[in-house]
Amino acid sequence: MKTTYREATRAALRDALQRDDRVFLMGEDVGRYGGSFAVSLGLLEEFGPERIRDTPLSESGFVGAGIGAALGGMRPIVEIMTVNFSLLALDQIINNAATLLHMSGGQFNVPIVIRMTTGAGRQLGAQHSHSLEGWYAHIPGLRILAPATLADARGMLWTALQDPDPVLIFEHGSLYNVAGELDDDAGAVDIDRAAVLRQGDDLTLITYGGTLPMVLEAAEQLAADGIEADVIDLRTLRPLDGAAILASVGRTHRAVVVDEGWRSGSISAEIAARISEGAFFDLDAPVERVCSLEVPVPYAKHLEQAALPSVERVVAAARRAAGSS
Amino acid sequence: MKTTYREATRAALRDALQRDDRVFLMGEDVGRYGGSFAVSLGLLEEFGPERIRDTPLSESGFVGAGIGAALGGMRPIVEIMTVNFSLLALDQIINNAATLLHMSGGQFNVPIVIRMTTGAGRQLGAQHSHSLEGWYAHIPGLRILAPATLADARGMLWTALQDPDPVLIFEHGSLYNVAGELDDDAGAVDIDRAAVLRQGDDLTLITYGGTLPMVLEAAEQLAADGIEADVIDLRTLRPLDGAAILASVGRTHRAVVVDEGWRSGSISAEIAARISEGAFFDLDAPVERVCSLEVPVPYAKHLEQAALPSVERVVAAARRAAGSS
Amino acid sequence: MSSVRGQGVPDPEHALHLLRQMLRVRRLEEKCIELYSAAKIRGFLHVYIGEEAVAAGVMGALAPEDAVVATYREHGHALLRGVSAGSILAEMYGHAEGCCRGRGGSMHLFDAATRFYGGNAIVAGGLPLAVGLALADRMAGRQRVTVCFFGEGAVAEGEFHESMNLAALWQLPVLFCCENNLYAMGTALGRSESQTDIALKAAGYEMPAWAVDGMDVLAVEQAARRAVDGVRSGGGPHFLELRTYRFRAHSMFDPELYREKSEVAQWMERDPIRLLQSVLEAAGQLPQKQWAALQEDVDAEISTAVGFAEAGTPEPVSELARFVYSDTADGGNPGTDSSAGHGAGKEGARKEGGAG
Amino acid sequence: MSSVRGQGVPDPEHALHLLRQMLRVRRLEEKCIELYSAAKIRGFLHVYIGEEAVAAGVMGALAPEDAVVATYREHGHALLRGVSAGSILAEMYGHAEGCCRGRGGSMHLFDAATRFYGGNAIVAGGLPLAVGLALADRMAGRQRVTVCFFGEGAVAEGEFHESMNLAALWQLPVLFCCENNLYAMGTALGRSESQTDIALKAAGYEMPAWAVDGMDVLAVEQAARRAVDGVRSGGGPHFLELRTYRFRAHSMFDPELYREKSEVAQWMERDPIRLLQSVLEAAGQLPQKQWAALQEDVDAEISTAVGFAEAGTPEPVSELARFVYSDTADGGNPGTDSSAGHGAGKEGARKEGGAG
Ligand SMILES: Cc1ncc(C[n+]2csc(CCOP(=O)(O)OP(=O)(O)O)c2C)c(N)n1
Ligand SMILES: Cc1ncc(C[n+]2csc(CCOP(=O)(O)OP(=O)(O)O)c2C)c(N)n1
Ligand SMILES: [Mg+2]
Ligand SMILES: [Mg+2]
Repeated sequence: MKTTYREATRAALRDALQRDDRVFLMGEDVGRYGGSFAVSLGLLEEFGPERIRDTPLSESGFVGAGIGAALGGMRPIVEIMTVNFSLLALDQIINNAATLLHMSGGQFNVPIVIRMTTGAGRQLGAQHSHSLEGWYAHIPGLRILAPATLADARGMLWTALQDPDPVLIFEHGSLYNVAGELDDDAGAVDIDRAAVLRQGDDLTLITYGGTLPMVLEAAEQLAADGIEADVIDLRTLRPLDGAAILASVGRTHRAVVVDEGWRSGSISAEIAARISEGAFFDLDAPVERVCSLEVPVPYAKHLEQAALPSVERVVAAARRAAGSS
Repeated sequence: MKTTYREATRAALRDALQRDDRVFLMGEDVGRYGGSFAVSLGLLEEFGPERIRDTPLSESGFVGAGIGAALGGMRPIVEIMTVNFSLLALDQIINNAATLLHMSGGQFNVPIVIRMTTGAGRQLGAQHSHSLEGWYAHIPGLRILAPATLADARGMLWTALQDPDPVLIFEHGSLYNVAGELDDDAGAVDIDRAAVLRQGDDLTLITYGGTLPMVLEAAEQLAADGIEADVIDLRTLRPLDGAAILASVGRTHRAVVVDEGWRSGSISAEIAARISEGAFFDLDAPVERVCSLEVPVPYAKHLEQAALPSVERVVAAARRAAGSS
Repeated sequence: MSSVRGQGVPDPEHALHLLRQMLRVRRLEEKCIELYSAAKIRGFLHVYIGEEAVAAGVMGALAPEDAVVATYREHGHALLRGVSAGSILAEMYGHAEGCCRGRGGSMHLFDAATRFYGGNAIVAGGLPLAVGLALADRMAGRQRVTVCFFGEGAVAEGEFHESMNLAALWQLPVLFCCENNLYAMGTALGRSESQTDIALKAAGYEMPAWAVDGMDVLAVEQAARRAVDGVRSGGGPHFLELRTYRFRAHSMFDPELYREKSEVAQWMERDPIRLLQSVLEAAGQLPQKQWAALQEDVDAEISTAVGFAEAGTPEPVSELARFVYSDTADGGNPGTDSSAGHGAGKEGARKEGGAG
Repeated sequence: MSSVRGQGVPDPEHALHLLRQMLRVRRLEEKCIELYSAAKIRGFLHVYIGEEAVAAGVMGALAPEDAVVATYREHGHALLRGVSAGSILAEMYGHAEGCCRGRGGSMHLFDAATRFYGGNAIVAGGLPLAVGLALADRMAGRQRVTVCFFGEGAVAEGEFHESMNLAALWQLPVLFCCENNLYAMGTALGRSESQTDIALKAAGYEMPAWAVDGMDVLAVEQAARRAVDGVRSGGGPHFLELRTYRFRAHSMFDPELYREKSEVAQWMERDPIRLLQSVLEAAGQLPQKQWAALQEDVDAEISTAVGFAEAGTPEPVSELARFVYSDTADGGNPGTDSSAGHGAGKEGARKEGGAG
């Protein structure tokens, strides 16, 4: 069936709401407005205002309420419009959601799912365009997902809802309009393993989320020049599927990490460090990192694009890593 | 003169308040209570309640007010009691303080200094013991300082106040009682460069803040076994003094990073990645990382200590790196 | 209205029960201080001495199926909610027998069996949780009440405001109990709020709110009953401001520079325990022998608890990484690396959220 | 009290000025929509059509040394504060000639010369900044006023509450202007606040607060004058709730599913521009020729501005990393690596905070 990332996300929401009456969706403008990115359009009519719950502008309050509702036996899906706004809820996410199970000696787990839009590329400026999913991945107690494909947009939510612990799902804003084919019976997918979306022995390209399409295109261009790359879609940023990364790099001996986060302290640093730790004597070249420039994302298109990873930058890094630049 | 880290910090505050009447200190219980860690004890009596300003419990509000006061020409020093509470103010710190200068095209810089206590080791449990300074170092627009020595406790504040941009100073709670000698005329210090506190050619130990004393002790033990280490105190976590790190590792060919943050996505990952990038062919062993276990810091002493870096873990990692384990 | 200042004691037996509850808290707290001085307990320790009437009065109004959310000053709340003194003290000893297996400590007591959701060391951090617990009950059609305790210092936090508004807007079954002891650490209420009448402030959210003498356990209990009834019968959130005072320092590190000794002494005249005790005595309802027996009972309970804690064992370090994520079907912990195998997503690994 | 509904027009020349101000905003916004449709402007675009009387009335009450903090719906505030239409449009074109050199865009307009501190795309994110600007003035003994605009949606955010309390507690010279247009995106006020009387809510913080007809520019201006006088003369913070309505969609992506067309139509009857215009006409104070001339003037201004923006140049990509940190004495940017050399800490690199 032909669908879009937005529709696949909506289908996942509808499916979860139908299958489990403990599930509800809560956030700013998820109901009457239809979702700030139109993801939940139509769900209010189908499930009513209790389960498609519009909230006031109170990120800390309603995220905390979601945590409380999870403690109370519900399975809340809380939507935060944009990753930047999640900073207002960080106390609840880190000091409560990520921490309660351990502090309580295993008594209180928090089965909440928090979805939010992440990333740049739509000229929204510095207060709407950060890519903080890799940064969130630093926090123990959280699971961090970044669906990049239609199948994952459709399938990760249900699996996340089965997780007894807090799961954050980051949807890159540039993906919502991506169209493509999805199996008619597409359903839940695992959230434990990275996926190898393309295979090659010359080099490993590692990415996730919004930069996946760009990396696949770069892999095409490299192939045209005779450089065949493994492309790994991490899918889950915490816990990282280190085994998949090392299995590939052990074979290719060269790796490039592509990540829309700012370079310093990004998840690309963690991946590079793990590769060095786990495959030190296998590596033929330093791990290359293609990240965003370390600037608040600017509005002007040419500036914004210059700040973000691009096919050209990925190809150039891959050539350097492959020793053919 | 004999002093403590706490007294040195207080002396720095007093000095700044005396030298520049745009400087004021604001935060919860900095005045009548004397500071939750007694750092500002006595300053209220000396400078009065306008300049030693007790605030309500409103982290986002008073940090934002500090940013506004900085925009208005003041030089606020804002104290947040404990790093965990700073999560409540993260919107103001990231979406405003770190961002305004760039968004405004260079028109509005934010000369604020935000101080807070960080780190574990005092059995305060998961909501008072995080080490998030390395995590903050991911954010462009901020400068991140971690004074580890009496000289830096005394000297970094004034330099930070001269910085036209936001500076965050992280004081590790276990350091306040550290006593030692400080020059009578100790004053401002640079905040641009890491310091090499001990020299050796066999290996580079890299750390900052609360783990510095432990690393110095480990270096002693290693020296007794004939392993001589460079000890680098990073001092500033953003921008990182990459040159100092690479200069040392280029000579020693082996490195251990010690960091109280959680391992995945910690600043130790960034440092390991940079070393691999900058000294790939110089490295004789993978960069070792000694970090905190990825658990919310537990209360019980034996559990807490087991979660944190220790002299033993540093020594063991150093031996592995040096190939003599 | 029943009140310790009223004429006579409406129900002497019940009054005696409340007296015992308050005394249990008092003795537990005194023991905590002693144990802290002996370095058996570490970290931050906040005791509830002087405020016992609040927890005693409110807890008495709750049903077993209700939920409680408290703060870092919560030993008394935990105890009166039904958590044993032994498991509370063992927790502060950092022992495996503690209610959180040593991971929480004084500020983070939890107990699923009594629906005691903490213990929260972030001021105002518990309020949104309480709103959510109440939301879950509302959505599930349960007639349960969630009661949330917090200090008057929390009222300045944005999370207080967001929680009040959500609870009132959605008419959720939550009872907010503000323990107004006039100070947040060293900050007097008047230095933290432009409007110091907290019940009035709460009423501004369109919820029933009133202030109660928090030193008068009968008054507290009556007010709590009324409020809990209102909440349980669908009246939406209610708010109690409980005017009380902390007799001791904020924590073990507080030199108390911010208040006069005379002020403390004045409030101690209204010690909630002595207040009720003297009324009972005046009414001839508390013979010296009975009072002595009560004290003995409570002392015995506390010293048994200390024995229990002393005899406890450290949680094995091998268990340290457990409970970062829920135990999975195969007993493994997902850890942070895929190699450790995360079992979540498997139907078998599924667990109910919380104890709800 | 002057009002467009009152008898006659107290000062026709001034009324004409206000009419012009509102029209300037209207035409600028209409142009923005047109340019957005032509893809000259991108990102999120929020126009102020219908709400012009608010900015026009309040800005008229300010002195040049005062400060303004606004939201992402701030083109009108910037324009009426004195930022040229050309530099506003050039900003939205992403050009170097824009007031933020293309880095800010529609939601992030800033201007040091007029003390216009943004443009803030975090709802309620500007309130603490305004409190701080006012605090700086108070500490420096300056008689300046900081005015802070925000929507009624912001009232639910914790930052609103913390800011109100700080301003009132410390009696700071700030004027809060709540633009109550009844909706926050698609969320009607009644679905976001348990207490929908916002002025009443503000009064709860113990500051003078009143509601004003935000479609009546004369009423707005008069109220703003009174409030600004109160603030400037040391009366502490003041609060205005300006009751208005947004005629257009929230942003360019809004299908407006949440309100009836008839509701919009009804409010459009009270279009602030036509309201003043018709009163002036009825009083014989606005001959058709004058109205035509005024419109021509404004059209000319806007089309000159478009020309300016069109003729602008992209900020060079080589400048992209500039302004992450302040330029240092040697013109270098500190970047993130020590190799780039951070000049801060050198006395010579010191810069005044903001434009203050
Ligand atoms: C968000 C946050 N900020 C600051 C602190 C430090 N702190 C702990 S208790 C306290 C005072 C709280 O006072 P109040 O709410 O009145 O409760 P009380 O201690 O009087 O019971 C403060 C400031 C904290 N724990 N959390
Ligand atoms: C903290 C935060 N949450 C959510 C948003 C998304 N958002 C942008 S505008 C808006 C509605 C704000 O409504 P209101 O404050 O009434 O202002 P208006 O748009 O009506 O002028 C929302 C929800 C945001 N920008 N910031
Ligand atoms: Mg208090
Ligand atoms: Mg609005």
